[in-house]
Amino acid sequence: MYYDPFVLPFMIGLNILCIYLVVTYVRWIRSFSRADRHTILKNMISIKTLRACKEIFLESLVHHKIYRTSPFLGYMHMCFGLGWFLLIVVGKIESLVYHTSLFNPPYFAIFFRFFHPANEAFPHSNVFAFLMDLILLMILSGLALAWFKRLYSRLLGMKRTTRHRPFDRLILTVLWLIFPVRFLAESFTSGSRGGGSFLTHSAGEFFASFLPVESLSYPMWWVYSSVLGIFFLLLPFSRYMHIPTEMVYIFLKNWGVKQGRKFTAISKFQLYACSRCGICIDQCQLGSSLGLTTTQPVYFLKKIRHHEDYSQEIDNCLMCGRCENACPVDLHLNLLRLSQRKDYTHITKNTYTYIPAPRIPKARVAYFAGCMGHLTPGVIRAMRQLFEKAGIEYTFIDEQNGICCGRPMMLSGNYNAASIVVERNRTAILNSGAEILVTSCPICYTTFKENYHLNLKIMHHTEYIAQLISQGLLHPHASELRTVFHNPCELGRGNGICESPMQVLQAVSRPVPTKYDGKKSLCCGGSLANLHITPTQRSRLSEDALNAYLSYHPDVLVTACPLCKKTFAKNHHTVPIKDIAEIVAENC
Amino acid sequence: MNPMNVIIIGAGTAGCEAAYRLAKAGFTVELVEKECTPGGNLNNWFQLFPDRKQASALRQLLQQQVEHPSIRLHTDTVPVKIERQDARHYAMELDNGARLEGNALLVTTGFRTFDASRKEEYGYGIYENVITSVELENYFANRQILTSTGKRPERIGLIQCVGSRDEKMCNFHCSKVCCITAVKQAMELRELLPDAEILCFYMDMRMFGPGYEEMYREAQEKYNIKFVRGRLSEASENQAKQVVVKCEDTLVGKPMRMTLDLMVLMVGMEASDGSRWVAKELQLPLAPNGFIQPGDPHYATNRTAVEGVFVAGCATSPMNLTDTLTDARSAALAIGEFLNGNEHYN
Amino acid sequence: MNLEAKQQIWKEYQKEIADDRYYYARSCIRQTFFPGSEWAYLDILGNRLGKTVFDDPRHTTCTGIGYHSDVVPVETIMTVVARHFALMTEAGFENITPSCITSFGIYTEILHTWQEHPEIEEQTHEYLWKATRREFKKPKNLAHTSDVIYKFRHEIAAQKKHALVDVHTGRPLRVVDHIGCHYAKMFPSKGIGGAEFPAVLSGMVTAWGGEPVDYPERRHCCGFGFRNYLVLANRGYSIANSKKKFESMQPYEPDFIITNCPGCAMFLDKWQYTISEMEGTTYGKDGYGIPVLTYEEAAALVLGYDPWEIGLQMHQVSVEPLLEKMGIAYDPDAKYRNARGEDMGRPACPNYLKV
Amino acid sequence: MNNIWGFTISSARVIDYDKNDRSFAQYMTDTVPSSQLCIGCGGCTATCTAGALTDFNIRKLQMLVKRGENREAGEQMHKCMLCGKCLLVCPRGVDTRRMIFAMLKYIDNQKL
Repeated sequence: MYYDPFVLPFMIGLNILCIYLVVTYVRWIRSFSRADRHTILKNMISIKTLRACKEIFLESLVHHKIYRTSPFLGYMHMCFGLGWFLLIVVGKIESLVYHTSLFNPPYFAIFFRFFHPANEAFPHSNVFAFLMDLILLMILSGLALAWFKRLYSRLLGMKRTTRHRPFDRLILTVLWLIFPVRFLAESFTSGSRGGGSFLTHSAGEFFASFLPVESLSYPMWWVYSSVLGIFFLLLPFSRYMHIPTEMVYIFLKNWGVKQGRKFTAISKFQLYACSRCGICIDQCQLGSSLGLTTTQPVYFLKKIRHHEDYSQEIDNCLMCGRCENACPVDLHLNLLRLSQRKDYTHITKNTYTYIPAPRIPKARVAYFAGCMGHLTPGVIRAMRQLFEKAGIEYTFIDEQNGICCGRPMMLSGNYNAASIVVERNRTAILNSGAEILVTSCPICYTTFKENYHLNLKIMHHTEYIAQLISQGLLHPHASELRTVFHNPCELGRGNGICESPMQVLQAVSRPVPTKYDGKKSLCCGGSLANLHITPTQRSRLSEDALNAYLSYHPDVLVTACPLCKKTFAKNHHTVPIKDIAEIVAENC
Repeated sequence: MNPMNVIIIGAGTAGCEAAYRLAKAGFTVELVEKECTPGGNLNNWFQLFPDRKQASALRQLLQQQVEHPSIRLHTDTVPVKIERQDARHYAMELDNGARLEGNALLVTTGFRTFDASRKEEYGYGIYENVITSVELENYFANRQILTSTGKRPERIGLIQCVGSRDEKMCNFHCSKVCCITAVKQAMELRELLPDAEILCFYMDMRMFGPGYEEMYREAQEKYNIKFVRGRLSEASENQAKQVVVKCEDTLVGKPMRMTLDLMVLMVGMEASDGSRWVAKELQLPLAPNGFIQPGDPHYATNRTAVEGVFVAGCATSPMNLTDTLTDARSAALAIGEFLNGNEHYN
Repeated sequence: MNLEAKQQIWKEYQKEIADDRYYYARSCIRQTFFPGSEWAYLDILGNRLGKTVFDDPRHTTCTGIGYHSDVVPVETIMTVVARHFALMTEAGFENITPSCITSFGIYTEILHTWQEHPEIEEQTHEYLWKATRREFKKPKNLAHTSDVIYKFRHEIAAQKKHALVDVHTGRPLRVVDHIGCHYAKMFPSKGIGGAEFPAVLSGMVTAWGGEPVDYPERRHCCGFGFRNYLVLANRGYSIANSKKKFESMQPYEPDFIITNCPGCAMFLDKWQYTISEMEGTTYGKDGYGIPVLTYEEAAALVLGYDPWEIGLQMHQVSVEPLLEKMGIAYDPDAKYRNARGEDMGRPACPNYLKV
Repeated sequence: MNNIWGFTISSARVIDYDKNDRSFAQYMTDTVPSSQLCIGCGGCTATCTAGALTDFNIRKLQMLVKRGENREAGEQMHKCMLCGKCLLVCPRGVDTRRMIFAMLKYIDNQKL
């Protein structure tokens, strides 16, 4: 029997961790709603499980999403994730090949170099030794990068890194110790008994030349086991809880459990799945423009997890989705934030009964300008012209006494009240008998799609204009205007509409590519979701965003949202700010 | 000894008046104007408040004055470079190639009116029957007020504080003269359109000058101008091309909707492009509202932070004509003292 | 408070009051609710000050209550008032002194109307002639009876038995004065001290050793307001006015309220009971109310009249605490006995207001 | 107490600034300092979606709160749809929407 007392710290840590994790996850999953549990059972044995496995490989191990932020950063995370994983898997295979029994104890593979007498060869033992050394080298290189990142984060593509708690720094130290200690233990063993490959073997000989490796190797295995044990014991209370949680979350996500508007068990999974990598920090314009450094998702989630006061952070978010878009763990950061916003409106049977049921003329196409659209009459006029040019008969739903779509309320947590407004608007839209609903406002667009359950085609006007052009109903002529497109948060990131605006702009102008194209667009600062910052702060944020776009020297800055347009128009600039519909109408 | 020479940028009201006073005091003046004729914003005005005098009379007077033999008028040109050798020596290059030299510099670059199309919800440039107060003066000059559809307007609304006192336009200042301009224009409208309904939409009526409050009373009492205390929030256009406006009648406490045949936006004042250019060229500090900051708000209103560079009129802040003329004369006095070396205060 | 500045303002409003020979016009409300008050006035003027007052049994209401309630047309009230003038003329008097503030206001208003519109006066002559075959002359002098007392306040003070002073401590009594609205609010120059700082009552209080209290709602109406009281639907508004006054004066701990208007005296007195029944609130010390005196009653007490003789038992709010402060001896048993010494029975006791 | 009178004492209509509870106003000043900038121009109310259809008047309500007349605010606030148009038209830069949230929050806490 391969056994030595030094494996005890490792085994104790591992067993306690496993028990803790199983108990915790089972408890959370049990608190899922009946519907969610049903969904899980339905999807468990399906292709979705395979998809989840693939995602775990790509995200939890390879960390391929982080490569988007920076290849170095991606490599660093991959070294840890994939490296450690391979170390375990290859080590396990190695031990199996050697031992030929499937049921060797778990510590056997981990401490293989200790138990395996170096002179005893087995099939491919050299290959395994080489592989194990290579993997260890990979992890150590990642470790070096991580060290480097602590010192010079900017070089790894991060302007700011996460501020951690002292406890997290402790466990970070423990984590960082694991691999150097393993390296030393294996090297010392190799130095005294032989074995290992290019890395540990060479290092062993090197150490043997001036150290009493014979007497050092056994204590070093103790240290290695202890460090691992401590790490396992501390893990549930540290940010490294994300390692197991993320994997479970990926399964749950793939099996169809969704983050709703309430803070539920799936929210808890997300809370613990956040690795605090800090990639969201640089994305947040509240940080870059206003110097607010406590409201980014990494800190917000941290505060929730550690029961600190986060009342201000609940409100202080633009919900632009830039963080969510960049999050390597794919957490629903906006919804998590929303789940903390309380519903303050009191609903009675009289709530909003004052909203009249409007009589809407019937037509195949219905147009909804949105509240903000009425403050930008230029957009409405342009849409009217385009409808006319394309010969489309349409009905203007909110021409008179239009009401809010309800999304601003939802964004503030007031779902109950919003549902009444939604119902009223929905009736109006259905009464129009339309087959296509065109809206100028990306905010309305999102609600129509997500909350209205309308059985008709919902289009933002950029999509619609693109369709009219491709159908040959509009014939815009290309102009020489250099345009930069500001894709509104709700349109590009929120609904993935990135192609249509570009097609339209290419047809009427010469769009200038920017690093803010598509889903990487900035927030204009007008967001209704932020309930905290002052008008002055908003102005500053939008001024920064505007200047970022204007640095490409366009003739016109084009957007597709009345609110963005109004927000950008606050300051006097020589470059006009226009809606995409206006640009098309001018060039038709 | 050659007489001392003063360069004045901008031959508007302040520039012309200061030039004439300086010339009379024995200085020679180089007066630079970007337009073909002197007069500045006064050229756009038909009648003056509070006495309803023809603006042309004052304009002619100013134009006659600048024909003084000691004044050299350079029209249709703008400076491209200003060099300050020391406090008493300036050289200026004009875009027509001329080079002027002077011993003091007076900045009378005036103001520009707010670009009403920035206030998109009011629909200027989008709706046909939305005009600015400047355009209305033109209508008065032609003695004819018609809507875009060629009708005599039956209801006209004058909207105060367009581009002034508006955080949303980043203009926090009050343009001072728009209130009284609206009263004056409402009265002129009444004379041309005896049967029309004329309404002023205001946040505050600021009748600061002599005779202004009396004029306000007269507009209410004799001219039957209606005053609505409420700020316009948005406008839209109906099929008849009329403007449908929304405001709250705050004194009633209810939102109000109203159809106007013609809507006049009382555009406010902003620092002119010329002021901004000169300030940049000479590193003159600007006040938060974008106008040139005078040396001291009380006793050095015509000085700037740069010795030898003076400022007068609406380049420093919104002013009415009376104050502009007074300020110009005060500047002439200050420059005279500066050049003669007998300043009473620093 | 700068009293001197106040007196400067009063100075402008000094009216002429006849010296003697008054034609007395009784008040509907006063003679009903405070009959002893009018008796005291006549007695003080006739017996203490030696003046001639003619109390004419033939004169009637001025119809002011009806007039202010929009049920009596102005022509009617003018004719009724003209009849009073005619009676005065017939009796050989020229100075009219109504006891009622509303009558005083109406006389003033009518005389003023006639002055501005002689044709209306002419017409009234005609109406009166047609109705009663009487002719009238306008009074030479019109003064309210409180004006008369004010005029002789020092003479009364000279004869005083009791000063407006707490005999136990020597502290001047704090007195809240309440002037009827129609005394000077309509025609400020017809009241002593004008509408803003009428001095008619505070003058008496000062002269008799008391200390007038100036409190924020001093000039506020008692709330009677004719239609406001007479129409039940408006009565809540009527009482709210008195309540507002009580709340405002209470912190000054007044010893009593003095009024010159019969209506006010009645409402300030009776509403204290109503408010206590409705809300349980009382405004005087130890659950008592604040006594309300007419100026005649105050003058009579100063001159040493017996409290029950001048009808103080007719008040809702007990005056006994005041009497005790002023050191006026009274017979508690006599309170509910009539002039013939017979027991009148006792009123039911209020729930909250102590009596 | 039985009302045998047929009437009750009318409550005072006056804004009794001394007696009114001004803690709501103070809360609003503290949480949304820009609310102090209001000059009552009515732009918010004019553009208000809810105000067009009901007597909801945000200008008046916030003014009532500032004077300590909190009851009406409690009754009316829930008519707001939170659409944020008022924020876009305010010439003084009052953070109207945040002000409304602050009011809703306070009302919720105080059960007004």
